Amino acid sequence: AIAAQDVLVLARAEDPPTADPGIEISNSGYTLTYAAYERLVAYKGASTEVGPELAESWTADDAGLVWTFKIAAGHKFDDGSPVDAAAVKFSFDRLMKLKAGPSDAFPVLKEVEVVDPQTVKFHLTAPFAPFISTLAVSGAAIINPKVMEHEKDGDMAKAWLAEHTAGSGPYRIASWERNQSIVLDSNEHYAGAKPALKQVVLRIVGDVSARRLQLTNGDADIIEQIPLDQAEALQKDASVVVESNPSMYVNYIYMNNRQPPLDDAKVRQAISYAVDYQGIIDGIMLGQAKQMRGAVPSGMWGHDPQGFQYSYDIEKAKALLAESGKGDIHLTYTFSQADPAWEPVGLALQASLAEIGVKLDLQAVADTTKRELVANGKFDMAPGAWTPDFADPYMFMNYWFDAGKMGGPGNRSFYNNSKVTGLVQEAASIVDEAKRKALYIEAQKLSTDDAPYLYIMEKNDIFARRAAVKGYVYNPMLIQVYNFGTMSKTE
Amino acid sequence: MMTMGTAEPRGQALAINNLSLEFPTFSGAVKALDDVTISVGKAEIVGIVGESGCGKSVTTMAATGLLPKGRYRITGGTVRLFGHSTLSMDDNQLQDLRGKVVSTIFQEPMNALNPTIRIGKQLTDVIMRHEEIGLAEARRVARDILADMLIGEPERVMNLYPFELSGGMRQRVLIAMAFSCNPGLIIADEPTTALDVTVQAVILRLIQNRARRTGTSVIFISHNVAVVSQLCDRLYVMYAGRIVEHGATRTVLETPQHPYTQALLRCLPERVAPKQELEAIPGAVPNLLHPPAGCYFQPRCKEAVEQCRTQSPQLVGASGQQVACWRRGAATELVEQGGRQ
Amino acid sequence: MAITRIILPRLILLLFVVLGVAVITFTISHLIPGDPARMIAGDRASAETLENVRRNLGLDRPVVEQFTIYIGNLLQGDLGTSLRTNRPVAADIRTFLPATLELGVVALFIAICLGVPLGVLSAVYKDGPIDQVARTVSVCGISMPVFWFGLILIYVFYAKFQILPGSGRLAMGIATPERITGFLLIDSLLQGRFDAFRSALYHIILPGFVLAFANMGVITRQIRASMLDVLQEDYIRTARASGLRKGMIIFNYALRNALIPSITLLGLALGDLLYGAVLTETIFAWPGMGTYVVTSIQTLDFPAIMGFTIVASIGYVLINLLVDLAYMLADPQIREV
Amino acid sequence: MTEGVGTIARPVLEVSDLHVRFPASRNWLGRPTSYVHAVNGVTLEVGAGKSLGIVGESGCGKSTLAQAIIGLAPFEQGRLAIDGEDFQKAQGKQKRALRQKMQIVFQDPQSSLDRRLPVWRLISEPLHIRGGHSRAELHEKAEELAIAVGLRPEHLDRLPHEFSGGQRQRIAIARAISTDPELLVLDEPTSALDVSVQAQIINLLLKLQRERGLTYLLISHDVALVRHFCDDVAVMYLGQIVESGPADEVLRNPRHPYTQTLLAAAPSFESPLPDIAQVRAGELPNNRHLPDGCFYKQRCDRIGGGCEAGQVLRRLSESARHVRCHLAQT
Amino acid sequence: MRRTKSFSERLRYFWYLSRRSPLTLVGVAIIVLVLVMIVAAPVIAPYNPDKVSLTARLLPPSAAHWFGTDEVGRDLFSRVIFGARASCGAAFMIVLISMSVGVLIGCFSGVVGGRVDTAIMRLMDVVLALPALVLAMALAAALGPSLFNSMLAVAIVRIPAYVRLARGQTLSLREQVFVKASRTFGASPFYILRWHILPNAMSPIIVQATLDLGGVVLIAAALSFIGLGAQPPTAEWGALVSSGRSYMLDQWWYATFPGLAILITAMGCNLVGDGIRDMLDPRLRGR
Ligand SMILES: Nc1ncnc2c1ncn2[C@@H]1O[C@H](COP(=O)(O)OP(=O)(O)OP(=O)(O)O)[C@@H](O)[C@H]1O
Ligand SMILES: Nc1ncnc2c1ncn2[C@@H]1O[C@H](COP(=O)(O)OP(=O)(O)OP(=O)(O)O)[C@@H](O)[C@H]1O
Ligand SMILES: [Mg+2]
Ligand SMILES: [Mg+2]
Repeated sequence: AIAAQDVLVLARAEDPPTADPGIEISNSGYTLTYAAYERLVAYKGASTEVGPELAESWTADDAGLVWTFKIAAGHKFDDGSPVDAAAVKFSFDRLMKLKAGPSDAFPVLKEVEVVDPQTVKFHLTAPFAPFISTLAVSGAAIINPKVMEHEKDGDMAKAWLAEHTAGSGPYRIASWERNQSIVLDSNEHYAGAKPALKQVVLRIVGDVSARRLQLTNGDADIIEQIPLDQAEALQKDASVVVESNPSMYVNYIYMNNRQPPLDDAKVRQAISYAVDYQGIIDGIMLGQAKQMRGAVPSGMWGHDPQGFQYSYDIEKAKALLAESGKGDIHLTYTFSQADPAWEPVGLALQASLAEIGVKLDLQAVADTTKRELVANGKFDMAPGAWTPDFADPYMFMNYWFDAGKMGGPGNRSFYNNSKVTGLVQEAASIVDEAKRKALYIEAQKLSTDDAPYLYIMEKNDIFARRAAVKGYVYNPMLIQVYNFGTMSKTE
Repeated sequence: MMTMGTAEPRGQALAINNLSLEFPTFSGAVKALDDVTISVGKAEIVGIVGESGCGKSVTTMAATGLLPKGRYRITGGTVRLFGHSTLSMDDNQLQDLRGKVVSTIFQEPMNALNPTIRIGKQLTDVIMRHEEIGLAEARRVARDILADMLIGEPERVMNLYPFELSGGMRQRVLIAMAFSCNPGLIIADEPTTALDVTVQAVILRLIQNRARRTGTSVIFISHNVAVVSQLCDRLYVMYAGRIVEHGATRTVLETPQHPYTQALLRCLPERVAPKQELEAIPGAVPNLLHPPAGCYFQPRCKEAVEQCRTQSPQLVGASGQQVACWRRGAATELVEQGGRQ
Repeated sequence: MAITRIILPRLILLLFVVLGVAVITFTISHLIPGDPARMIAGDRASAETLENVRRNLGLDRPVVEQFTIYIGNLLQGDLGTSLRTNRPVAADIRTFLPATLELGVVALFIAICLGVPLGVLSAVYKDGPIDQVARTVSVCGISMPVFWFGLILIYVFYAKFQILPGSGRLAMGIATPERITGFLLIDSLLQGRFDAFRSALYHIILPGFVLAFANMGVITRQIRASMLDVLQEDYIRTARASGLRKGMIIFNYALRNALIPSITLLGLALGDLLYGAVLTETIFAWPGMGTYVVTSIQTLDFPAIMGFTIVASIGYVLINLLVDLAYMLADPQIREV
Repeated sequence: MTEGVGTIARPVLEVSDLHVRFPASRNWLGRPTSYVHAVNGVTLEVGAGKSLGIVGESGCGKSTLAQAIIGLAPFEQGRLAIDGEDFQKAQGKQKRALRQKMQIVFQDPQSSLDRRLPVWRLISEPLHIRGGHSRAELHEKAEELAIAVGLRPEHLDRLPHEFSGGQRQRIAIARAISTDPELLVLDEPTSALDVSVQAQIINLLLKLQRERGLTYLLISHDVALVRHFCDDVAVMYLGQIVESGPADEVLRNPRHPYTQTLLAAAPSFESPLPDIAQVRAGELPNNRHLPDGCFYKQRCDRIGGGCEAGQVLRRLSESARHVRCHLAQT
Repeated sequence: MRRTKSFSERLRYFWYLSRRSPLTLVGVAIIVLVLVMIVAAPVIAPYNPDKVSLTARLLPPSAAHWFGTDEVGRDLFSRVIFGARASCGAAFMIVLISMSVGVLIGCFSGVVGGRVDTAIMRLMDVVLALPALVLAMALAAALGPSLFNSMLAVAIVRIPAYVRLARGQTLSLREQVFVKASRTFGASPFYILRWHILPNAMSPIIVQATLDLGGVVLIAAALSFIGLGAQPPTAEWGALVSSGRSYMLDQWWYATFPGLAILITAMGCNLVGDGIRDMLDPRLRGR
């Protein structure tokens, strides 16, 4: 049965954990929060720059400590009540009070002040360059203060919002059958153009093959999480379009800089030269990726297109290893199944390191265990995946290289270069983008030379849709997030 | 009284002629029966005695087709049960005969009744299977026959489960069940072995009375010669799958001809002074997988001669008493011996 | 008297079990290297955020205190909050249990309907061709890796020939009937939603059969064995000797008694069913407890795992209680004494 | 002494007022709520080199009595002495020594032998348990015993299932005499055997008694066997001895109504089947609730005044006989 | 009547019984095959099971790769052969552990009796009430997913079955006349355990263990399938089916062959178990 023209069916493997913007930290949940809520600002089309959404304009004081937003009139929550400054304050207060994952995007937020119903002021404790882009994240969604009617045991309506929405976005959750489907209905009070799609259904289809069959049968319009091989097979179907877009989802490998022999930059460089990057991209990723060049991915400003890139060069690797004087190196690659590429990459790495006489053992553990081991620095090498929460090189540079963020927060190779730390911290505290860019590029140069991580690849974001689905705009910051409101189906 | 063959000599209930049977096993064929001939007249009570494993049960079970399917082989002989040739009947035909023409009472009363079904139901199931009557009528028949078996409060007993009855009661229920459709022949396979002597005496009496009254024939199997002597008109003595002696009970017990019969009677403590050595039969019953040549009793027989070791003797003698022994063949004069000292 | 003698120890056992299971799962959950707080707050959460989440979860308190609180809540029917779905575990279980039960009941039904006759035939025609076939089928069932069998069936019936649906409980575009019992097959009929009924029926065929197949094997084997035992009992010989018809002997006299020892097995089979259900659900994307617990385990959602374990154990004990009662009813010797 | 079964010879076994009961039902805490009263005050003596037979119907407590004597069934009340030594008071090693002065032969030779052990090991098990013998010694001893019971040395390495019932019973007897006991308790040692084999076993037991001066306590259903085998007999009913005395006297001229019924019912060549009235004695009363007064009164046809009172086993004036019936005592 | 049957006679007897049940023979053949696979894996397997070849991805079955290749070009036939080691080895260890521990506890409990027995049995009731797979999963999750951890978990969960069986055997043997006889000779509980109970209790336990082996092969594979057992790149059947799952539509061979291996191996154990049980059953035994 092919779904009606104004209903879009999206099939994915698992339920989003929750729909609460104050809690949710996964892209899977962003599918819902972006569809149901609006934020003060939003990414502009396909770009990583932000523009007005609820806020029609904003100003910052010179110190970058007070930001004033003017809220556009006419935005209404799905119950018809207007979006005003109080709602903004409520949403941020709630976010900071819950102090779950999403609040980490606002490390310097001191207070939100309601000036008048259409004006709101944000007070920061310190200047924070990426502040304006952080307002486009899922956690910055503006929630209808009336949700507090659903509060239970002081949970800030957490339980209720986990499965319901109370936003001003184009859609609202109509029903949620766990592990089966989530139905989004269009929000009649939505201020923007009336969406062509009346209903969006998120179906949970655990099995890849089943998802694929549903797409080819027309039972589903969009399917996610398709293995590369399946994507290749799907491409042959004329009624199906495989969307493959360069993303900022990077695969890299932490090398434990605190642990001999990896504490020796020469060894790390040698290893960096010993990786068959192109082999991995072609053989494992079937070409749906490209080699990283420095820490900041190519879609993000702050990327250095001229930056240094290690290449597959066994001779150089051997030479560097010899230079380091370390022999008989025996390392462990600790990985989990969270990313399907990690295992084959490990196997490839094992093969190529063997060529320079480095023995690599593969150790598979549960993902949670892997994270814990990494956070505590109990590993030699471990694969990682990273996506930015907000569109700022801060997401890479400050997390990856700041010596103060070692372990879980981001500097997972325990890289400690005071010069680099100084550069990135400085870049985070000033507002001028050009200046910041220069600082970040400088920091990248230094760090790339130290090779704290193995920069493997930027992966493409892949999903498949029926050719009839029109109007999808890809934004690298919004993986698994769809502009349902402006999409349509023609058949 | 019931459907009967026409060619049957008058007065014959069961005629087993020259029946031979073996059980194929891994180690070879167990020749359980060899040339067994038994006949039971109408209203006659016939006993079969012999030691354990000599084929008493197999004989009667073969005659009624109750042996486990596919585990045995008939190698010769015929069986006629009121004119029916049971050996050639299939299971369904046999089912029509069983209970109606011939009933069997088994050795162990403990497990012979279904533990999860009330006594009354088990009885009426059998009655209604063979008689065209309704449940109420069947229950009445059952009640009467239980009463006939001296079971007090038959109504109550019919509502009980077997485990609520003592062994003696159960055996009486089984006898009632066997008699319930007035069969022409009852096969009682050691019905009292597991019971007390007092209970045994009652049960023997009940069987005897009922059989005499209804003219039912009875085959009574036992290894207790004393019991058989009290109950039976005629007697077959079996040894290792063969009939070794047969005749009127009195005659056989008072003037046993076969050395085995004699020895059997002599080893009973009853007939010997206290603390005297009993005349035991040396050795043991032969293994029917590899039976000895000649007479099967020959290895244990004090009188055995060369002929006994090579040729097996046939049952010979007048109809009053027949014996299968070379030393007692028709030609040989009857040697003294036997009887009571 | 006899009833209380059976029920009382079971209820005491139930307490033991719940406590034991709670202790075991609780201990495990505190031994694991993964940090639940990190799970909620995300990989890159700051130390401060982690601390806050930990405090909210009560993880900052001494272990013994945490356990007492847990048990206290447990007694009030509160199983805690899932780290993954952020919903009360009890609510999650209420959501997913009916789907599993429905699948289990259907599977058990199929298994019994096929397994019992097969076992009976196999025993009655022992060593014959029917027996060989029945035994082969039954051994196949017992030896079948459920997860693989499911995959193969999905491949054949869904992917290749598209005869039957391969995942979920209802087809696209069919609204879920309002929840009354949670059993779609029943709810849809109650509401006269025949479209939903048809769809639910189609959807349950494959997973139901896969789950039934293994249990059918077990049931066939058990029935065959106990039928063989019963068929050589003296009372069967008595029944044969009194001329009862074959059908009556097999079904009224033998099967009845053969079922008694099988009742116990049925209890165990239900336990196995649960294990099978976990696998079957993951294959068929069946939105039940199995899928829930597997995902919970993969994400180390310990409140959910504990909740599931406790509920499953209680279920197990209750099933066994029922089995014992059934046993008692079936066996007059126990019933009447 | 007014009660008890006495023989003139030095008593090897003395039992007085022995009671054995088994829990019949328990509450859910595991405490017994009712009992099966299997043995209800048995007093007897067996003189050295003598045989005492115990007859009685099924379930009257014969085996329980035997097991209590041999130590398999615990008894709460009563006294048990072997060779004058009180069994209850003995401890540890002494108790073990006392225990080895008596041995038991069970009814079913099949189940009383571990089917996984070879014959020599079975025969020498009591010695093996006692310890202190090498394997070779045990084997040697077993051979000796095997020959004594009529087995051949080549049988020693076989397993029990390779033997006939009679041979197995011989193995069991060899085992029982391996520790040179004084008393053998024989619990229906031949009832699972054919008469021809029974004769062999009875002969063997009589021979052993002559050769070794063994004392026997024989339990049997078979009145004829007891008459043949025993010097004295005790008739048991519902856990009590109702009549006792020299075997030929008691069995020729029974005084207790129960003994009379028992004898009338016993099958024999001499007499025809008894009438139903003669033997229709009903069944053993439930031993969960012992009857008041005379235990036999429901089944007795001679019931008269005085039967409501409990009966005591009293010596008849003219002989060594005892009867538990006030009507028969006069 | 010779004391022990000669070997050839035993063989003949076995053959006699097997003829009656050809299925048992099939089972024996399977077990032998699997054993050969385990022992001679390096000889049989045409390739190194872990050899990655990114150019030979997902090839269909052919003369060169009988079962095809996987997503990184490893030879599936070789991986299935080597998988026998992990899969069956694990199953064997599980059964061995749970059987020995269970039998020890069960016999001890049965012999000692009284409160200790009650306490042990209640504990076993609790363990038995734990959903087996879930406990296995929980333990595996807690101690980290590895074949060893899941093995441990499964072994623990299966202990009560053996405890019950062994205890039941002990209790019924304790009532056997030959054990009572032994007691009258003054045998200590330990003596009785050593000489009478253990030897006589073993055959049903061995049967149970053989049947169990089949079940445990399935469970070990299932755990690996869910991702809690053997971890890639270890070649293990359940894990192979699991990785093959996503390729089911286009590369059917990937999941099919390892699954078949599981099915056949489990069948072998079950058939042999049934066979042994039939042979030990005196009812069915030919004389
Ligand atoms: N199914 C069988 N397979 C092999 N041999 C059998 C089978 N049934 C009986 N036999 C053998 O047939 C012989 C006769 O057995 P049967 O049961 O007739 O003896 P019986 O005289 O009734 O003995 P009992 O007094 O012990 O009942 C025995 O040697 C027995 O071993
Ligand atoms: N272990 C036991 N537990 C409970 N009741 C028992 C036990 N042993 C025996 N009894 C009961 O004690 C009574 C006497 O049994 P016992 O075996 O001593 O009788 P018996 O005279 O030897 O009978 P039989 O002649 O049948 O062997 C019976 O009612 C029996 O049910
Ligand atoms: Mg017989
Ligand atoms: Mg007894």
